[in-house]
Amino acid sequence: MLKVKVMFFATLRDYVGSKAIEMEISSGTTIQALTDLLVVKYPRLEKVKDSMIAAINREYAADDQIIPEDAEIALFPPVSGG
Amino acid sequence: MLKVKVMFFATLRDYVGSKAIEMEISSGTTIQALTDLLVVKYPRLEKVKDSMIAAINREYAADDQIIPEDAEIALFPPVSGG
Amino acid sequence: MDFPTIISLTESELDLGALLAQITIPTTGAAAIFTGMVRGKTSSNHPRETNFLDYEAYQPMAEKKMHQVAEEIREKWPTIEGIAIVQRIGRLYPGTPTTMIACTSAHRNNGVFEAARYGIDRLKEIVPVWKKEIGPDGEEWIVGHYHPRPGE
Amino acid sequence: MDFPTIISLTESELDLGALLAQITIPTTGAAAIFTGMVRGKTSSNHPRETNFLDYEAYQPMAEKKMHQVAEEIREKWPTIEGIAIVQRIGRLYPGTPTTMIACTSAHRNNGVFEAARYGIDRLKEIVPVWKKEIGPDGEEWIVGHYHPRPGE
Repeated sequence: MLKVKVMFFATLRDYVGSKAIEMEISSGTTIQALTDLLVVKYPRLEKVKDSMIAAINREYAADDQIIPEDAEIALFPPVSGG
Repeated sequence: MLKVKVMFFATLRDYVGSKAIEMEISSGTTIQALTDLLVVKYPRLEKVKDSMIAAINREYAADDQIIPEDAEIALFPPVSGG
Repeated sequence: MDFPTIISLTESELDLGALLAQITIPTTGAAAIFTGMVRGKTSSNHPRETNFLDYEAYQPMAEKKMHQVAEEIREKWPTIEGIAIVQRIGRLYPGTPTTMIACTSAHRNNGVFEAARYGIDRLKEIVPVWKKEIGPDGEEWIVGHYHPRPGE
Repeated sequence: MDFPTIISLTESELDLGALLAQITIPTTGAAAIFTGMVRGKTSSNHPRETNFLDYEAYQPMAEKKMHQVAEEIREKWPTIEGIAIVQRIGRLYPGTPTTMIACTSAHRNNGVFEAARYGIDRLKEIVPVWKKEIGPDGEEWIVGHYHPRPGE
């Protein structure tokens, strides 16, 4: 098992009700698998799952990317700064 | 005869040695005829005559434009603001 | 002389003149600056009034991506001298500048306009900042549309 | 709401933030600003150093032509909301902004960049202002190249 931090922003933080959580995940877990776990834990994420963007250690990540030990994961909707 | 004011800017003012002069010109005098008169009066204008720009009453004027009574004429090189 | 790059994610008011001075070097003769501001009134599409916007950022990643936008500009327009990319966060009211992208160069035809435009386009694509709009009828998160590629 | 137009030929320092505020109305969400500044060092063509520039204007005609540039912008880009065109005159030292063209609109894709660029191009064509450059080796009038058509 690996320890990771998962941060949520904007709509996702509202749906999860928390800015960040600590999780333990199996070695080899991908972003896709992590979000599947999170949707089970936080059912309100279901409706934004498909438009969700993921970053691992502050870099945009692919769905099939494997999460490393001590990763800082961030999940958020498409950005709207400016 | 008409009275007109002729103003000089930038290089032209340097060549004429004066910011503005009052002149009397014949009725029907064009910008071209005026500049010919001025080149006789101020020979240093000869070298900039062809690139000189003229305005009558604060509007760009054609060489063959006839100068009206009490006109404010301005003569200057191509502008270089910004 | 090194070319200055100013990256700032800040809760403070934007000072355009001071920022411009920071990206002006002896060879600089031209600057193009983009600023965005909070609209109090939006006419197009979904007409509405806005009381204020609440901006939030994933700060360390946002700063990293703002630096990346500056690097992308330097790669595309090597004649650009200074670059300032500023994003303001927190609660911002109508009329307030929220972001600034400024690019300087020796001459106006050296890409300053194109570079500033590219900068704001990229900021809106890859810099993790979000805004919630609060109006007389309630609040709503503004959601972008761009999905960055992995590693982008 | 009327669209603001600010035209200023001035010996005073340019205050970008204040000028931007004057052309920001409730529907404004974007601004593109061009500024030109005195270069202390020029590399291209005729490399040289500059101590300062002396700007002069044919004031009433310059102001009239600056208004005309603003009108031309409004004709070409009807979505532009605010326009500010400022030309500073007098003795100006390296690093100092000498001119500003700013255009605002609801959105950044409404022509603000194109309009600001058009504005500075036209200012350099038809606004009667000239500058003399004073450097370590003497002084020289900078001469433009554009010949306006009668009535232009």
